[in-house]
Amino acid sequence: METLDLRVRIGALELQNPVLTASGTFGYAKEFEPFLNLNRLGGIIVKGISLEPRAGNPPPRIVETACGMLNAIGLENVGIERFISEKMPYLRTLTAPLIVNILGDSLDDYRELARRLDEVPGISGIEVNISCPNVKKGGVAFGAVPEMAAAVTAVVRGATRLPLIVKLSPNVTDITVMAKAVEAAGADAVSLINTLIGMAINAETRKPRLANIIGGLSGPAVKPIALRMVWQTAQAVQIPVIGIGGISTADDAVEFFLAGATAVQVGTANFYDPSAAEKIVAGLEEYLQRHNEERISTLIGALDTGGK
Amino acid sequence: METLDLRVRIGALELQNPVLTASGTFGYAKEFEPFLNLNRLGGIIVKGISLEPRAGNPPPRIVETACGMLNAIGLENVGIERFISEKMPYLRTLTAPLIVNILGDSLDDYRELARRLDEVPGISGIEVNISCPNVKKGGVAFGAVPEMAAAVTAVVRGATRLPLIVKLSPNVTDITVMAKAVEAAGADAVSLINTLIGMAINAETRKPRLANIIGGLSGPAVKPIALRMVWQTAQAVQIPVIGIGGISTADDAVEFFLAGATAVQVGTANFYDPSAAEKIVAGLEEYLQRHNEERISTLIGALDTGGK
Amino acid sequence: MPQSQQQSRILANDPLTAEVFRLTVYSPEIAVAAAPGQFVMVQVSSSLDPLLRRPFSIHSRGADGSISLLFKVVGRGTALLAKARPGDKIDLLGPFGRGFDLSAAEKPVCLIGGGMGIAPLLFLAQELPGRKHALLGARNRDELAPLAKFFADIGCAVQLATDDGSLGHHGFIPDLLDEVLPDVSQVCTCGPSPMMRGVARKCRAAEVSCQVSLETHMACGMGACLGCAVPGRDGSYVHVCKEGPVFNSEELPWEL
Amino acid sequence: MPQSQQQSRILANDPLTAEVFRLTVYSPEIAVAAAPGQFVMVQVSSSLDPLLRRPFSIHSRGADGSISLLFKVVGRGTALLAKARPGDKIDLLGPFGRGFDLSAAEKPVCLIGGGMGIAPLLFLAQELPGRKHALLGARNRDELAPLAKFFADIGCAVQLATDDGSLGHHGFIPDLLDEVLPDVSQVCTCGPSPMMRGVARKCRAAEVSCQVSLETHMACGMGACLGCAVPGRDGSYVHVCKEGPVFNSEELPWEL
Ligand SMILES: Cc1cc2nc3c(=O)[nH]c(=O)nc-3n(C[C@H](O)[C@H](O)[C@H](O)COP(=O)(O)OP(=O)(O)OC[C@H]3O[C@@H](n4cnc5c(N)ncnc54)[C@H](O)[C@@H]3O)c2cc1C
Ligand SMILES: Cc1cc2nc3c(=O)[nH]c(=O)nc-3n(C[C@H](O)[C@H](O)[C@H](O)COP(=O)(O)OP(=O)(O)OC[C@H]3O[C@@H](n4cnc5c(N)ncnc54)[C@H](O)[C@@H]3O)c2cc1C
Ligand SMILES: Cc1cc2nc3c(=O)[nH]c(=O)nc-3n(C[C@H](O)[C@H](O)[C@H](O)COP(=O)(O)O)c2cc1C
Ligand SMILES: Cc1cc2nc3c(=O)[nH]c(=O)nc-3n(C[C@H](O)[C@H](O)[C@H](O)COP(=O)(O)O)c2cc1C
Ligand code: FES
Ligand code: FES
Repeated sequence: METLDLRVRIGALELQNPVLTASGTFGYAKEFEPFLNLNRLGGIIVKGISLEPRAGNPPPRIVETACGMLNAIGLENVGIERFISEKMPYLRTLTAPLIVNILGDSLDDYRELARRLDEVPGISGIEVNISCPNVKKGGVAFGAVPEMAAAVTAVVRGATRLPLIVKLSPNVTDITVMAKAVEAAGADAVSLINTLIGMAINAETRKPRLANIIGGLSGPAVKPIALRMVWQTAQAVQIPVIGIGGISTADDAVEFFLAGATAVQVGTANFYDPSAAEKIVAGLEEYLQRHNEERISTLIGALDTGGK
Repeated sequence: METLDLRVRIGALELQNPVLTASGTFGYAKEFEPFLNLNRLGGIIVKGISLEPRAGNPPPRIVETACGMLNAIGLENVGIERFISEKMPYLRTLTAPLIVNILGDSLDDYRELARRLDEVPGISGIEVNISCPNVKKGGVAFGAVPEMAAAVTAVVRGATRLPLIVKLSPNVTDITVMAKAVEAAGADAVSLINTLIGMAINAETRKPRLANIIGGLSGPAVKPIALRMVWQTAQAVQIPVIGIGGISTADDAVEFFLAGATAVQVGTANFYDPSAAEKIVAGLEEYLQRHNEERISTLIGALDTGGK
Repeated sequence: MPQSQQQSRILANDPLTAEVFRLTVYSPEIAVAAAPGQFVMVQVSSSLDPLLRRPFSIHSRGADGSISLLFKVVGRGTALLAKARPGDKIDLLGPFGRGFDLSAAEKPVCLIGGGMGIAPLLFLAQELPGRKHALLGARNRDELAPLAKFFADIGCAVQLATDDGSLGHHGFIPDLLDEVLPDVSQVCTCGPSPMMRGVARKCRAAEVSCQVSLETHMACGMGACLGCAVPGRDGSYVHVCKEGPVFNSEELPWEL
Repeated sequence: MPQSQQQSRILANDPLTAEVFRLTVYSPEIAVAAAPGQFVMVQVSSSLDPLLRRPFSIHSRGADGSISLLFKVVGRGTALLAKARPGDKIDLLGPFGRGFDLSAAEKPVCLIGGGMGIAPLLFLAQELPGRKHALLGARNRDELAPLAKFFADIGCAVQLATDDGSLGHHGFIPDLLDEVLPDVSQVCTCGPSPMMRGVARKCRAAEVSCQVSLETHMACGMGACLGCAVPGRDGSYVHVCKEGPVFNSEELPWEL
């Protein structure tokens, strides 16, 4: 079938296929050039960028857990200016759309980041990470309070015309409340889930395995939770939902589409299989062919619950 | 060392060791008789009991996930009266303390269950499962609203003098708020975590893998989340914290003690290794010997965070 | 019938086809306790993924404390099991469940198996004292021929059917039943649900008792998780690992 | 030096002791691109547990497109690797990282390895053109003797030390260094941190350049996860997989 159509829309942004790479798991893309065809991807989301460079947390920063990993990178990044001068020239050579993930300690940070990126050619969208604690408000996470999440969304919306994705934290009682809040504040899409807060201890040394004590859990272990949250969120909002969490195969991705995701992001899987994202694109084509479907869009929300 | 002391206290209840079996994963104990010495356990918690018998959910009720499983048993149980007449006679023959897990749809249910159990000889404690939705209040989970969790705790407290453990749901933004609410309402201890809500889909048939669509995630996959919640909760409350979630080895249990748990419950591990709980008791003895410690209690909260 | 957990040494893991294997393990405690129709829970990996044990019927019992399992590679767990080699150890729990009830079998018994449902019937045939008839079906000759031979070897009268007609009757097993039914007082069947329903329907019409062995997802195998429920007759559920896997077909709400 | 992902056939997995193995794989694309001091990321399991790849230095390179890894069983991943058999396939990524810089080596080079830190030094010795000296240490004779032989076989002058005195000097490697240092312009070391610090301290005193190869936890090996950070000199962090694993000891904030 030459007519396979994997295209999906995230607001004004059309993607050639619904497979993106998740922020913080794909570096600045160049690292993966030897292992896959970057231009086969639906989109590339780069490591979260803040206004100023950040050194990140002391080591150890990562630890393996059962079918997952914890990370406490501490949002190490080169800062917006070096990102633009050092990373954008390469990223601009790629035809796959580039989405820049941003994070800040305050509303001003977010506004300034969005404003700055709006001027930069070669950027197709912004993903706002609201899981970081708000330093000014005493460390309360933007991502756990609907009003704060909405406020971040609104300032970014006011500062850029780029398609705006808000990335939600799963560490909440009801993620649909968060999704509805950012939808109302102007988000073009929501992506979920960010990492679940977790911890690991070395029983022998009696020390935390992460210098930061707690970290974010990701990988196949979290997939059932992510899928459930995507399913709930897709029913709660009108904007596209981008599914993230433990996706490492085309079948995993299909699960998320059926649950209502318009696109997916591949995260931790990039580490253990750097060609995973491209394999998922190929696997989706194969899935459509096998199921005699022409369009990926027919899968979205097509879960057969037998009327429930 | 003959002087190894594994005893811990949960309110007025002294356990010979801190290893219990988790509700719903150990049947009514008799099923495990061929595989371990039940009287070596610190305590046995039986499948959740309601006032009336419940048939449970239609199948499929379980599905394996990466390093975990989802269940939607639907709280199938024989009901309080048959529990007392059919299951208690055997359970009374055991020397290991028996803790009965209860669940209800309303405050009245919980009160009545506690009152009834208070009269029954051979019961050492009650564990209250507040993760079930409140049918009367339109399905809002008792376990997600501090006031409702406190109300359940208070009615049970008023109806029994038995040691009272309240089992907390992890599907909340801040589990310490829940823990503090039930502590204030009279709980002798909190146990956590119950299962995380998750979902799995069969990509080929496009149907949910559970007839109930969503289910509870348990097993090693959730351990990092459980450990983090135990650590946070142990710092927030004065009463003992009982750790649950993905524990399958003595090292896993030690991690929970270091994080602040006074005891642990072994859940899903009972399925893949029915002697797991007894092995953990033996493994803890071995750990204490190797570390030249006499008392398990010295491990509780002994995490070395380097002053953080 | 005491149950046990046993680290069992693998004696053989013979491929019967590219996908079907016969695994023989030395597991004397389980062997001595086992009855036909019962099953074991097998740990397929030493890692935590896949996490749960897999249920397999006891296919045959050796005089030497061994038991065999017959399995087909259908997913990750069975793929791992296919890699087990003689000398390796494998952790088994069992025997579990209610097996076939043959207390009332006076006239010859008819065993009806489809695909891997044939597995428990060999053990049953071994243990049945009198005359026995086996109707066995599978996709094709490759899959069916080696299994059929096991039954012939122990003196069963065997009739075969394959989906593709490459061996025996071209079609389904229940087709063969009419001829046999007048001579039997008891039918024992295991296989795909449609096949078992077809068999049960004919048995009911002929007033012959029919025992069916069910499969479902299981986490524990021992009645602890309540995960293996299937609808029973009265709107409630029965638990395949405990009240089954063998049921009298009348216990099930099959629209016959 | 292009990197690649390669399903590599295992040619041999030789136990050198009960715990130490030499794994040889056919991986021509990685072999041709590799430089001494670089490493590969090895997928140790086809299941999702353990999830992450494990980093191993390239121990030697064959003329035939093969590379060898030297590893010790210290946990689950290496235990799985010890079970790999010739003929199996294993997924490798690499080569990664910055290897040893020998552009300035005029006088002989001294290689100093402790325990599994010896692994990358053999490849380095193979590639070094001139005279080379190796100081190798390990816990005991069993562990050290087979490794020492590899170096002797390619014409290194070898001096040995063991913790228990069962072979060579009874004590630590840095003890042997004073004697050798006047003759070398470059030291390359890999092993336990205390050993490397001791070596670096002596090199600094003697004004000899010292390159050290670090180990840390890694998720990706390719600079994408930022998980492998260790403190650098200026209060910031360096990434072992990208700026390392080989550093000039002056780049590290070691209190010397
Ligand atoms: C009491 C009992 C006895 C059994 N006896 C045998 C036997 O003798 N020989 C044999 O080959 N198989 C037998 N089975 C089925 C066997 O347990 C499954 O084939 C096996 O668990 C699949 O594991 P997997 O990891 O390879 O497949 P998975 O990757 O888990 O799944 C692959 C496919 O098999 C299905 N499946 C998984 N578990 C079961 C199950 N328990 N029952 C039915 N379908 C399942 C899945 O839905 C999926 O479609 C028995 C099952 C039960 C309940
Ligand atoms: C660049 C690099 C090159 C290496 N080269 C070699 C080599 O040539 N030969 C060799 O035997 N080992 C080498 N290692 C170490 C090797 O990666 C670890 O021994 C291996 O990852 C342990 O895996 P495991 O699953 O067996 O142990 P785990 O069960 O993961 O852990 C067992 C123990 O090893 C520690 N550990 C785990 N990963 C690492 C790590 N990356 N570095 C240090 N300690 C770790 C754990 O903290 C734990 O104490 C190298 C490490 C790096 C970073
Ligand atoms: C090492 C690491 C670093 C991450 N960094 C970021 C980040 O900078 N910004 C962000 O929004 N998410 C970050 N994430 C979260 C991922 O983008 C993703 O949401 C999460 O890992 C769940 O997906 P997965 O299970 O496929 O990994 C990071 C995750 C990992 C594992
Ligand atoms: C099959 C199954 C049934 C359960 N039933 C109950 C129950 O009836 N009451 C309850 O409080 N918790 C129940 N739980 C939750 C467990 O007690 C435990 O909190 C959870 O599984 C996490 O622990 P684990 O990861 O060790 O399994 C059940 C869990 C499983 C897997
Ligand atoms: S499989 Fe657990 S109760 Fe039947
Ligand atoms: S290991 Fe991932 S950046 Fe170094």
